[in-house]
Amino acid sequence: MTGPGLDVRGLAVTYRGAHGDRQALEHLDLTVAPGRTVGLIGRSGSGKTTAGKAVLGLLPRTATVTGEVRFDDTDLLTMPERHRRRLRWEHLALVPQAAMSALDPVMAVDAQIAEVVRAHRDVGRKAALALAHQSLERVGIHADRASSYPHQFSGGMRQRALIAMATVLEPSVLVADEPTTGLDVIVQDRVLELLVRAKEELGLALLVVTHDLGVANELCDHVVALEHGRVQATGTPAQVLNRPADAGVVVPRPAGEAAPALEVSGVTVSFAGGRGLAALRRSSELTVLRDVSLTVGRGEVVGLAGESGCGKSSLAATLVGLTSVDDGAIRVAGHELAAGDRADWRPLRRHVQMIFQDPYDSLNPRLRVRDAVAEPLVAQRLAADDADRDRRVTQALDDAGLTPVADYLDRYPYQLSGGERQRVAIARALVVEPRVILADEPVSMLDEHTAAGVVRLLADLARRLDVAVLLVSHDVSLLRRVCDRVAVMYLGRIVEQGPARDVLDTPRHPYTQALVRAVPSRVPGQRRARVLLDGEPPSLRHRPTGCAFHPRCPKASASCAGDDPPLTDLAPGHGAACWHPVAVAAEKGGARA
Amino acid sequence: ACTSVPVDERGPADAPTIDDVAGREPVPTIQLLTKTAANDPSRFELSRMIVEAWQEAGIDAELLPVDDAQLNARTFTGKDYDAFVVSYGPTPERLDPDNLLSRFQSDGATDAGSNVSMFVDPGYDAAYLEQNQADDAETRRAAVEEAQRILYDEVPVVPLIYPVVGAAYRSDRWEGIEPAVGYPLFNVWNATAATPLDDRDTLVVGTVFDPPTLNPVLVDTLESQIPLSLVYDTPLAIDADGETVERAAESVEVSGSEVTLTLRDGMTFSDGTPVTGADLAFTVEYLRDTAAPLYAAGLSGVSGVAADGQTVTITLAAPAAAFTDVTLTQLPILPQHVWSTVADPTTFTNDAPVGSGPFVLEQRRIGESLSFAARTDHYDAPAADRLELAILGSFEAGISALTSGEIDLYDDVQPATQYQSLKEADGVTVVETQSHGWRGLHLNTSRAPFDDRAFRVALRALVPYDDLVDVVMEGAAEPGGSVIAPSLEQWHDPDLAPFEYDAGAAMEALADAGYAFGPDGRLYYPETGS
Amino acid sequence: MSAAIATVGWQAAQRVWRTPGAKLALIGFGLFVLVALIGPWIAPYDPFARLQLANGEPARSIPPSLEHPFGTTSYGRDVLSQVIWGTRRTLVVGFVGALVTVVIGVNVGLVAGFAGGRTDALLMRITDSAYALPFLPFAIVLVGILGRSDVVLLLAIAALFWRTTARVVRAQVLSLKQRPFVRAAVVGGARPRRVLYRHIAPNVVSLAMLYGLFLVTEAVIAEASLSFLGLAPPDSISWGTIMFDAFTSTELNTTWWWAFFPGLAIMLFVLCMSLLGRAYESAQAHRWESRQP
Amino acid sequence: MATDTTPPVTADPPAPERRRGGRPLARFLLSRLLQMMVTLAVLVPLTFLLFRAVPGDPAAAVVGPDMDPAVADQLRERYGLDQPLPQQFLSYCLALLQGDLGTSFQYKVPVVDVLGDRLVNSAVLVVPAVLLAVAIGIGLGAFAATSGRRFDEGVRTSAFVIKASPIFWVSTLALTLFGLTLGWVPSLGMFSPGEGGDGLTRFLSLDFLHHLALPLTILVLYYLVEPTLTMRTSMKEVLDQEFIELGRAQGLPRRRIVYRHGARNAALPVVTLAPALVDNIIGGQVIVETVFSWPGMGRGVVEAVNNYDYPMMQGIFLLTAVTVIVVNAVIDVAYAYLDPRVRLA
Ligand SMILES: Nc1ncnc2c1ncn2[C@@H]1O[C@H](COP(=O)(O)OP(=O)(O)OP(=O)(O)O)[C@@H](O)[C@H]1O
Ligand SMILES: Nc1ncnc2c1ncn2[C@@H]1O[C@H](COP(=O)(O)OP(=O)(O)OP(=O)(O)O)[C@@H](O)[C@H]1O
Ligand SMILES: [Mg+2]
Ligand SMILES: [Mg+2]
Ligand code: NI
Repeated sequence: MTGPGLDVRGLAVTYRGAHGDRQALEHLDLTVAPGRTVGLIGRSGSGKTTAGKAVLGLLPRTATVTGEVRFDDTDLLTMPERHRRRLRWEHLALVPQAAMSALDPVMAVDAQIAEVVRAHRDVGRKAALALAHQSLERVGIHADRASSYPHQFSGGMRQRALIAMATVLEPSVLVADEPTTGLDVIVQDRVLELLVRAKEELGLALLVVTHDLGVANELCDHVVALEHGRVQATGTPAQVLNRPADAGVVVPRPAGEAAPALEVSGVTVSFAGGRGLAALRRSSELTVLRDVSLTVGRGEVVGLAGESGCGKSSLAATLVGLTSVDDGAIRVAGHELAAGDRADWRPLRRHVQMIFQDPYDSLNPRLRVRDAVAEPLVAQRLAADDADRDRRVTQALDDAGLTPVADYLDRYPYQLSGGERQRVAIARALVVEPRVILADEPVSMLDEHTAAGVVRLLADLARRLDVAVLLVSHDVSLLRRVCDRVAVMYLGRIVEQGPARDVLDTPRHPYTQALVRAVPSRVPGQRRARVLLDGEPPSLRHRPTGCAFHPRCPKASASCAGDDPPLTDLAPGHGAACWHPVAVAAEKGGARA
Repeated sequence: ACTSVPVDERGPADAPTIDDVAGREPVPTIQLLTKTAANDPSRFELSRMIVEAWQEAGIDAELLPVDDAQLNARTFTGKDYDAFVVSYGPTPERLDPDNLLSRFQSDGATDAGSNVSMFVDPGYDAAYLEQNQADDAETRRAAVEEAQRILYDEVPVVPLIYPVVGAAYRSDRWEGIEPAVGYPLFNVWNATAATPLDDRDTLVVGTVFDPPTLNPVLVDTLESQIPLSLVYDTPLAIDADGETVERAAESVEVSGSEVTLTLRDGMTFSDGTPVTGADLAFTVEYLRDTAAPLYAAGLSGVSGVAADGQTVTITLAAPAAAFTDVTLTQLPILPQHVWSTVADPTTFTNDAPVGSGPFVLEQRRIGESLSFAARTDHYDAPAADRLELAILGSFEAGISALTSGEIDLYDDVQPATQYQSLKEADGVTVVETQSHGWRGLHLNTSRAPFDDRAFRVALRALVPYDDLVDVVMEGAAEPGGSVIAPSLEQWHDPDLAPFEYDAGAAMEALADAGYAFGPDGRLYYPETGS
Repeated sequence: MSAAIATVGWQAAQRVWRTPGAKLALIGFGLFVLVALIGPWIAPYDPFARLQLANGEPARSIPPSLEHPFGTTSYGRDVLSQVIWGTRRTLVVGFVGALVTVVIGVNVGLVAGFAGGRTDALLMRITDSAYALPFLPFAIVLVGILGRSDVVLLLAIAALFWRTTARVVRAQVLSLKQRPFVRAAVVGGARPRRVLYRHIAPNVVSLAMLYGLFLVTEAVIAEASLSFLGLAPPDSISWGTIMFDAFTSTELNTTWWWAFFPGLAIMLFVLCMSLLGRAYESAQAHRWESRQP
Repeated sequence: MATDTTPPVTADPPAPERRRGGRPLARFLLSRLLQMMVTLAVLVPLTFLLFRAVPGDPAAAVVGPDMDPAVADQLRERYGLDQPLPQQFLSYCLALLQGDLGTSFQYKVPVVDVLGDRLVNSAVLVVPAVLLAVAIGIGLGAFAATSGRRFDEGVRTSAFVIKASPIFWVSTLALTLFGLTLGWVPSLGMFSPGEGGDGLTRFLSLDFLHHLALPLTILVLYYLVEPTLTMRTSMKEVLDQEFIELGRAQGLPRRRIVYRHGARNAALPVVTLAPALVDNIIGGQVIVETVFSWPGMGRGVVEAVNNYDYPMMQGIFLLTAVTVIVVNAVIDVAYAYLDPRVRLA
């Protein structure tokens, strides 16, 4: 079953605004044939969404659209809105960008889908609901969950519900705007699979908007790259997506056992859960870290990976004393902190520093760069005098690569770019000359080039200043590039740990394997086998018994539900906590295929 | 162009002055207490004007407006004041001179006593006692004149103005309504006499005063008496001209300290029980013994009561002229069979009062209304079928309600000028009566400089009476004089002339007493030792 | 912290001035303040003087004219002079009330939000209770018990109005506490007091100023309402007391101007303040929080 | 290998809670009730202290030119204000538990007897005013948010002007104009004298409606502002949200998108406004009742103050607070019911 395709010619969009007009899109040409997928890629603000919406005629009244959008030999742009409205969803459907807010929060999901059905087809309530359920079933949401409200769904389920909603009337053209942004890689993988299946089953002409080059690479037959509303390149993924200018590979640390700067053993952390009265009950406590042990040597970069919510940030916060420890011990630069020891972290502050995920928000908006960086020195009274303080601030900024330093000293954060801000944050961490730096997703909010620079800087500092760095990230390729060793977390436990290459190239834990494999490949032409783990990422509140991963584990046996496997060394320095570790030889072959 | 009211011609023309103040004390600043402008705008205005005049004359004075409760606490129950402006309303009991005269007896000159001016004068006490116990009218009148003359001369109090009070009713709907002394329109006489000119059956009376209770044991304000007087008969009553007349009693006989009353025959309470002398006798003792705030004082002199059929003999410890005219004209006759079973009269709400009066209470809705049904079997049966007392939110609401015809009669003791706008209203008749109440200045004779009669005389002469009448009262008042208002012709001493502003006389009085203004412009006490 | 307020205040005024539509409100506000300051010198008459016409008649109930732009009262007083004199008291109550309230509210909010735990729970229960007390009955009763004075009025305002500021500030502090830059300050070794007053409080100042602006109008209306109900301190003059006099005069239907102009003054003042508040809010919105370089 | 084949997409976590309005709602109610108790527990001693720390003197209001000072002591004794404070507090609490708010100094009857009627009188004015205001406000706000710039600006400006106009000013002028000058409406009270009648049916009479018209109109106008502005803002926000846009993309008719999806979501914040509006609502009520001589609680408190009727003040105060607390709790629960995110959380 194949419908007509979409043909866009010379599409241009201008937004009228209070501060003058803004041309968001200049002359876009593209053709999406039935059964084919075209990708629109580009940085944030480059006009991708604008293009997608223009195609469906969904732009606000302040937008002036010119050009042609031909569907089934008619120009959608010159068509009266009345007619266009009838075409929408029946023939042209959309999976919008923000899955979290694209569903009406006060209406059950199946009812929302049924509503669309009834707006276009003359069917009864019952029939519409049946159609909705059928469509939800297709994306793996069963009837018993179909009448839930959106907030009862996880992000992945909502995204799937939106796909169900978009395909319920079996349209000819589907525009998917950032269908996987904000989703965990493993979930993303599943959603991508769904899209591909829907395209094939329904013979859709699929227009995918994304900024993720990996996604574009895997999904698309044809790619259009936008930059400031202009078409920058167009062609097959292989033609457009040249391998990204990688950060290059960081110089590996010379082999040999590093003296440990940070040692964590058996740390367990829990939060009081719930709100109000519930918070008073012990049973509602949420254990976010269980028996975590980890070592970071001087000059070593250790990566910490795991899906969202597994406890990476919690561990980092614990290691800088922002969270108190229930059990276990932490040893930093020779200082020991035992469990329950809410003791003074203050003497340790000069040894451990942290860099936060969000560069836009980790600097006090009211402090100038000079004051922000000097803050730890002042707070801890570390500087001998003002001159000493200024010297050390300048040195730290210089180390962080903000040169010429004088240009930056008197700026406020709002006068800095994201990368510059993150460098200020790094300078602030460096200024006390710490032994350990914890970097919690330091680059996840930065664009690729800036991110590469920041990461290279961190690794470089580790080598040069002999600082121990714990780098938290969910970006496997980033970890592969800069880390000496990598630890993988799942639901608050470290499930695999070892040299970066070993862990990432020859994972022994099925979860690590899934995590590594789920990352879309950015090598043009490379088609990766999908992972497609069962189920949803579990929540801490409903932690499965035994091996927490077993409900999703393809290799799980009955025994997995019984005991939690300990972390055991499978190779020198490479341990995994699994009853059925992945065999090494087979894996090697699989990964390279 | 507009100008402020000139206070010229008032300058201390021949004020006594000195250059050397050695051996003298300055007269301290005089504080004049009054109500706030919010509580009582015209009283506040009067006070302000007086203080301005005093200041003009060189006497250091300041105005201190305070709340009701504070004013009462500092004056009536505390005596902690220099001078304050009082307002004695034209209540029925003041139709008898005893009420006002009793307030200046020496034995009341204590902190909590009733002698607000702390006035001590044995001659006055004698005169008061004489009028109080006199058993013939002539002697009493002479004693009353003597008492008011002493107050006029000794100046413990300065009646400033006798207001003309207003009231109004819908004369296009009702006839038979006649102005009376006391509350000019809303009284039991008009309540029964009012006759509709059309087919309406309810006389609607507006009032801002929500009668707090209908329990005579608890009633503590004179205003609450009025609804009570509709439901309960009194043995005697004060008629429209201020004369005491028989009401439930057929006759009254006073001989020395013995008062004999004979009640009408055939009267019944609203529950059908006949009214007997026993009920009256019971009432006298009951209200005395339960210390009913409004009646206990008047009944305290009763030493014995005896009833025989319809005849009741009340024995007083000492003769009291006011007993018949004040106490017996207010006393509600209570049914013994009802009240003797009331366990605690202080918590009894008396929701359905049983009385022998011309009306029965039909319904009471606090803050909204009281409605009464006429009793056709009463000896003074009302002409209308019903009477409704509508509680209004504010005085001005009543004015507009009368204009629009929502109420028929409005009688809220206020200066006549307040009823000005009604004069143009169709179908409304405005009644103006000279009040026997007054507004005056109490001076605390127990503290300097008010302990000096000369100073009090001077202050009195420095009050701009004409301005008070013309500007503040807009002409609706007479300048003050005796504590017994001229409208009470049978008691007022016509020889006591109205006061006049007279700066010269004031300065003379001060000079004679040795007061003098120093070079700093302040007034100084006479030299000590002289 | 006062330096922070001063700078923030000055910068705010500058930005507000540049905000379109705020100029008029700022000018109006300036005028009101000016009148409050120099009122006694510019009022054409003594507000309490009973005026006379040339012929010696009292100048009662004269409609607005050149001579008396706001007319005269039934006692023959010049309404314009009264309104001018009333400005001072109204504004003083407004600003002092707002200041006291903001100081209380901000500190309660800061402490509750920052300390958390029991302190927070206790303070928030108190705040909830304050929400259960409607202002007007509370103030009426308080004035009834403690007497009619400005201090009692300010007490009533301070006793209740802090609740909103406290809640908003607490919410802000709670979110600031979780913001990376505050956590970074903790990691940087700042002690709690330093974190609170150097990192959190300054970021609350502009919010507090905004609430301060709105509180001024609330305090002004509160004062006027109580005065209108006859609960003003004796012998005081404010826009509310003028209207009370007018309302109780029984002559309102013939002297509408008596109540009209003081009410208009309140309305214009409140309007100016709310417009300023809005301008300040929008001028503030993207200032510090701007995410764009 | 298992992971390389496409598995059936199955096994979502089980539905967490399918019984609607089941345990979560009950738990919510319970915790809300507890919270209410805590607030009350703070309030009661506070009220007591407020009134007893500065003991009221019923005598002061009565003794004066018209009454003998000797009565004062008698009265003080009668109201038992001579007992020690803790003992007074105990008897106060015990009495409270029995619904006894003391005896009014002024009316000499239990305060509750007076307040019952007054509460009803206030309710017949305020409840319709609030309901109308919320209903109209939601409609107007939604309409302003979705209609042209000019209408929107008009609504917003009017709202600001009304908000800035003190209600006592507006009511006074309106009373003067419509009541006194034009005579269209009665100027006072709830009933024409002589009308009234009995029971709740009296509130259905034409006479009552005639009296209700002006105060109700003013209150509605006054109460209208916040719901309108909130609804307008909230509607604009909601209309910017993705699901509205998606509705458009789905080809749903505009009216359906705006009203069924938009307004339903936007109205939720209006419901939560209630606690913040208490001041507004009660303040307006006090003033309007005073201006229009409406015999409700608002005028009651002013009168009680003027008559130094402390038990009455205290009663009104407490009753108002309790009403507010209960209404807020009810609204919370209603909100929880309306919003599935709270109900099923
Ligand atoms: N309604 C609008 N009015 C004015 N300008 C707009 C509007 N919507 C988008 N823009 C501007 O148009 C440009 C393109 O926006 P668009 O949303 O298409 O970007 P995008 O490529 O989808 O970015 P992102 O990856 O962040 O979603 C941006 O500069 C944006 O600020
Ligand atoms: N203060 C807190 N109170 C209660 N629960 C918390 C708190 N902070 C975090 N959690 C919970 O702890 C778990 C781990 O959170 P954490 O932020 O450490 O995850 P993460 O691995 O950093 O995830 P992400 O990749 O999304 O940043 C989550 O389920 C989170 O909801
Ligand atoms: Mg986009
Ligand atoms: Mg994290
Ligand atoms: Ni396998």
